[in-house]
Amino acid sequence: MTAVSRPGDPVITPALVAEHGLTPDEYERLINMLGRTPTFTELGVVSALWSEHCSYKHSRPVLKTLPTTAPWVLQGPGENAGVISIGDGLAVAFKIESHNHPSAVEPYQGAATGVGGILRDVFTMGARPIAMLNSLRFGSLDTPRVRYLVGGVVKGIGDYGNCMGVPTVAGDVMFDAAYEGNPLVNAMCVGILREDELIRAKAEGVGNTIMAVGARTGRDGIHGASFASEDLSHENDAKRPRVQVGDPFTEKLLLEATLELIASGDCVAIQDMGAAGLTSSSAEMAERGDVGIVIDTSKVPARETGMTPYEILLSESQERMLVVVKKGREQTVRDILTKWDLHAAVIGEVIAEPVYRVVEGDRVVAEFPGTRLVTDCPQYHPEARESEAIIALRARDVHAIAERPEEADPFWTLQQLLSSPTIASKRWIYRQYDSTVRTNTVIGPGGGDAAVLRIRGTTKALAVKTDCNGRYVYLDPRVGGQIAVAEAARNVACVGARPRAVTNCLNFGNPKRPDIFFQFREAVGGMGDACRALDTPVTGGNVSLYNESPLGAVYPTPTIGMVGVIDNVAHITRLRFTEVGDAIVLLGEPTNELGASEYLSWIHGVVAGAPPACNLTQERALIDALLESIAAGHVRSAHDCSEGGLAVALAECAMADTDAMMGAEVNLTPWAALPLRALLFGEAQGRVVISTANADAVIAVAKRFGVPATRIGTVQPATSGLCITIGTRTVSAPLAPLADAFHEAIPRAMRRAPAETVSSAVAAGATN
Amino acid sequence: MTRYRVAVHIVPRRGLLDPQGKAVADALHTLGFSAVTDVHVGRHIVIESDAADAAAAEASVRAMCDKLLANPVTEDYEIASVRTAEGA
Amino acid sequence: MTRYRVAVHIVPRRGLLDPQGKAVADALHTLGFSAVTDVHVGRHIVIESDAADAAAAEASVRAMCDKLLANPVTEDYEIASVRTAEGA
Amino acid sequence: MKVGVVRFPGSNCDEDAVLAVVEQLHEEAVLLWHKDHDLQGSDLIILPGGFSYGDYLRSGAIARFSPIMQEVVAHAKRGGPVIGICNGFQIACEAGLLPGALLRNDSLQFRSMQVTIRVEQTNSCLTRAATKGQLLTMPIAHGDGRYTADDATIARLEGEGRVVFRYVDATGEAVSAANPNGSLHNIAGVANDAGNVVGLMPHPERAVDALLGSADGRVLMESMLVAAHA
Ligand SMILES: Nc1ncnc2c1ncn2[C@@H]1O[C@H](COP(=O)(O)OP(=O)(O)O)[C@@H](O)[C@H]1O
Ligand SMILES: [Mg+2]
Repeated sequence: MTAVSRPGDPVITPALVAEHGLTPDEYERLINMLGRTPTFTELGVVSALWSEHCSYKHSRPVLKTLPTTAPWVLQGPGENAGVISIGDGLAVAFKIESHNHPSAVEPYQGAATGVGGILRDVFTMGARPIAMLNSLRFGSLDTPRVRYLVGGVVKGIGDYGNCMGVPTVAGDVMFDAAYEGNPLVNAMCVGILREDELIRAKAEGVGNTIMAVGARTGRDGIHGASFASEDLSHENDAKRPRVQVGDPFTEKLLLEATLELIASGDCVAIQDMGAAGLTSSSAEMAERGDVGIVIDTSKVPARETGMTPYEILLSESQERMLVVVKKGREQTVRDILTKWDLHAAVIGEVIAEPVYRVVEGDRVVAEFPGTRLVTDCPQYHPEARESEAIIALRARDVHAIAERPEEADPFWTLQQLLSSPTIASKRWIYRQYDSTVRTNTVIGPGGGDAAVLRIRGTTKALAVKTDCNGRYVYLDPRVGGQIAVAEAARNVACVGARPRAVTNCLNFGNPKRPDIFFQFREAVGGMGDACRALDTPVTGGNVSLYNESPLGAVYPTPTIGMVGVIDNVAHITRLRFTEVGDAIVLLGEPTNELGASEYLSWIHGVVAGAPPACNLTQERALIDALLESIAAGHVRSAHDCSEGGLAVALAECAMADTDAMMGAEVNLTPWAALPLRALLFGEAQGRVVISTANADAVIAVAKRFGVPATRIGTVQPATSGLCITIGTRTVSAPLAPLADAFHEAIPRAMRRAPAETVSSAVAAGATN
Repeated sequence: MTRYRVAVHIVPRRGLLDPQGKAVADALHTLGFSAVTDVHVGRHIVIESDAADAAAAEASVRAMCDKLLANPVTEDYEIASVRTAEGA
Repeated sequence: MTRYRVAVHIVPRRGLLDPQGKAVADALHTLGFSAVTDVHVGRHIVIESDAADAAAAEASVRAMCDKLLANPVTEDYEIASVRTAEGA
Repeated sequence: MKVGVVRFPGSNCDEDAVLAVVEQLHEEAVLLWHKDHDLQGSDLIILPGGFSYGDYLRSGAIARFSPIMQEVVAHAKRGGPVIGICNGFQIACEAGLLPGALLRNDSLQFRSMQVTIRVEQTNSCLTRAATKGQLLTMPIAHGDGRYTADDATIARLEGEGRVVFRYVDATGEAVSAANPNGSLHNIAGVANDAGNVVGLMPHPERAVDALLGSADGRVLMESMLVAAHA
């Protein structure tokens, strides 16, 4: 059979090909593959499948360098989500995904549908979603547009997750002009399943039936995948109708129906219709199963009349799934879907003939030979060359930057840093997220360095966190990539969990630019180094390229989503100081490093210098020592040093919980030789502040692992404030102004934004 | 039977706190629309329905409002328009 | 200057999914209003504002819609009525 | 005792309620399907939290027409205990089981946080085991929690002691700073005139295990036991 044009299809011209994002070479390749000119429908299919978003044509060779295996990894990259075993017959499925471009255009719906998509990736594996995380990057909060984006994105994430009844428990947010025109919105979902219920998205069994389930297909979001693979330029204004609207209520029904369907044993495979909708889900399932597939677009339930095969194949209408059903069991599937007030329609079949065929009734509208439509895409090995400008920035001697006069009082600087939105409390954001539904959240947002969820029926708990300092990656991609993983692992270890595996979302600029591809290759290399050193294989992720605006590329931001396991809930550790008289111990050591710091950026407006060094052996030793001390019951609180350094970490331990603030008396004399600002605000890696009733034991454990450990102070009543002695100099400050700076910075900034945020607040539908 | 398009306004009852209206009014002031003195935000629901005539269409939408569309404790409604749906 | 009361309808753009409208239509069917063929739910905003004349009042509300009240990506708006506010 | 927890499409605290009853009270609990007319012999009904029907028109507006609600209303009329939590409170108001309505939070934002509530009376089916004035800490998570009723209704509720819970600060004062949603009189929960139907916005079922931060909801769950046996 061969595909024929439909009446009314546009003629294939070079301009049309270009509009579909295919280069002349790629078009040649398509003609060779088909042995003829493609139909309009085929051109649409290929433009979606060969988009960066679906094909990874620029990134695949680099991704192959990542470690992906460990005895506990049940499913590595290539499926809807990665899966690891956590013992007791249980497994955890998790994945992160970007929705940057949709969120830049329509923050509320863009972020909401991003959440919806990642949820589907996890529950199609047979897992019950138990937690959501989100990693966000915005420009400066001083800009009205940014405040509008923040308001809309946060509300979109909240409304979707809240309605689904999946707690949003952790995340990370940074603000920097580099993200001004192109915010990053990455959402991560974590689900739990019984190992024996794991299901994959692999079309199998010739004769099996293919069904479309969930919502009907509309004209929304057509070509979203190729949209995600373009720069965000002014032209995008014309592409606005591509925005999709999410319906979390339908998704909640789909979740319940899907889990029931998988439990029924009547389906062979399930895949979310995400980017490039029906096209990519069907082609990917066929490829994984190494089988042929035939789909009849006239049988796909449509929301609007007169939809063409092209539109049906490429629609990105939300809340839909493609299911391969055992032949003869279609009625069971219909019954389950009907119970949940959803549709299920037979739309195709798994066939022996190695072909991907789309028909519209009797007419063949697209037909591709072979079963490798997805991987038979072009592969590029772009040139990589570091930008001279960045080399120069990194080499800059930041120690030569003069202090501002106000810095004579280090508490002035500390207060400034605590009010930097990147460091300040994110409570304004996470109090819009239901973090306690499902009654597993032991540590929610703000309570610890990572979120902790108990696993019912076991003594175990999971720890999860996202992290990435894009400024580090910008100034040194390899080190920055390493630190992203190391910090996420440290955060997870601080709550008492052994870091186990990683999902990642690689947010970069245009890979065709050598300087960007250099960042990409090096950052992924750094991630790989760290994942090997920390024994946290990569089980999946997502690549989001072309994150550029007329202002330039975003900071290269390889967001890490880390999952760790706590064997005994008794070991769960929070970040705040709790008992007067406890010793404060610093694991790791301050250094004379200031480069790439929040201090330089926020206080001096400088983005330069080398990021702090990352010693992966030391990071590993730190985690081991910390976990052993926690397991031995020595550790009362733990908090790592990240943006803002030691002083910010100490202040957070003292006042992060406004209902239970504690003072601290700290002596840093052993490092009196360091410049004060490097000691207090430098971002040396591999450090954790703990409080303990048994400092000697903690220090002994640390020594055994070769980790420097120093008793640096004592927990005091809140009334004592924060008091720091260095040599002969003692400075102190009450907690209230520090707490005010930390807790009120973002609310204050957002209060300046009634005009921009009000419309999304008023407009949104479901809010309960 | 003819297809009618009936539009209904559902508005928060006067006297109740209307934070949405207030937020919109404040935002408009911030944007420089200083002549704005008051704002109310309600719902605009358009129902397409088959009925024998306009009066029947309106009566049935009134029944929908009484039963479901408006909350009698906090909202008032009014039928804004009854038209035949074009192309029906 | 006269005080005007301008009513605006803000409705989800055609072609985009309207989950609210769909949920309400389904509920109406369940309640027995089987003649209902379609429902759309939007917002009804009433703005009281001082202006020189009705045309100026309408123009200023259009500016408010463009700038703030309607989401240009997902919604359309129309001015439903311009009246002088009673008692103003 | 047998507790029936209604599962509407979009309910998402239904399993939490069942688990709280089973794991913490060691009593029987069943999920009741919204399309059924069968309470399965439940002594006490919980209308759980969530977003029934997406809460697309108004929170709780569509759910009240579910077939199961006819039975729930009949059960309440017979004096059977019914607890509405969060979305369940909204549904109970829409269904006329409780007076008033729950409107959009005055902040126009969803609020997820721990609150302190004060037990205002101990006659209701949810407070019999509690003491008057007792302060309880538990989570809220809602966008439409602003309790509103006309003046006469509020006066009647106050006069008849039917305000069951109020949002208060750490010292037990019902100050406006402790009010997370703009509810009139800081009202967090109310009862019907017989005290067998109670609705509240906070989530006692999320506060039954100290591991999760508070076990203060237990006293309310235990009150349900007393009520069901009464
Ligand atoms: N977008 C978000 N959503 C939910 N929680 C968040 C978000 N951003 C930050 N948090 C929470 O705020 C706390 C502080 O986060 P972060 O500043 O990233 O910590 P750290 O510097 O230790 O990595 C954590 O508990 C984190 O999970
Ligand atoms: Mg940390």
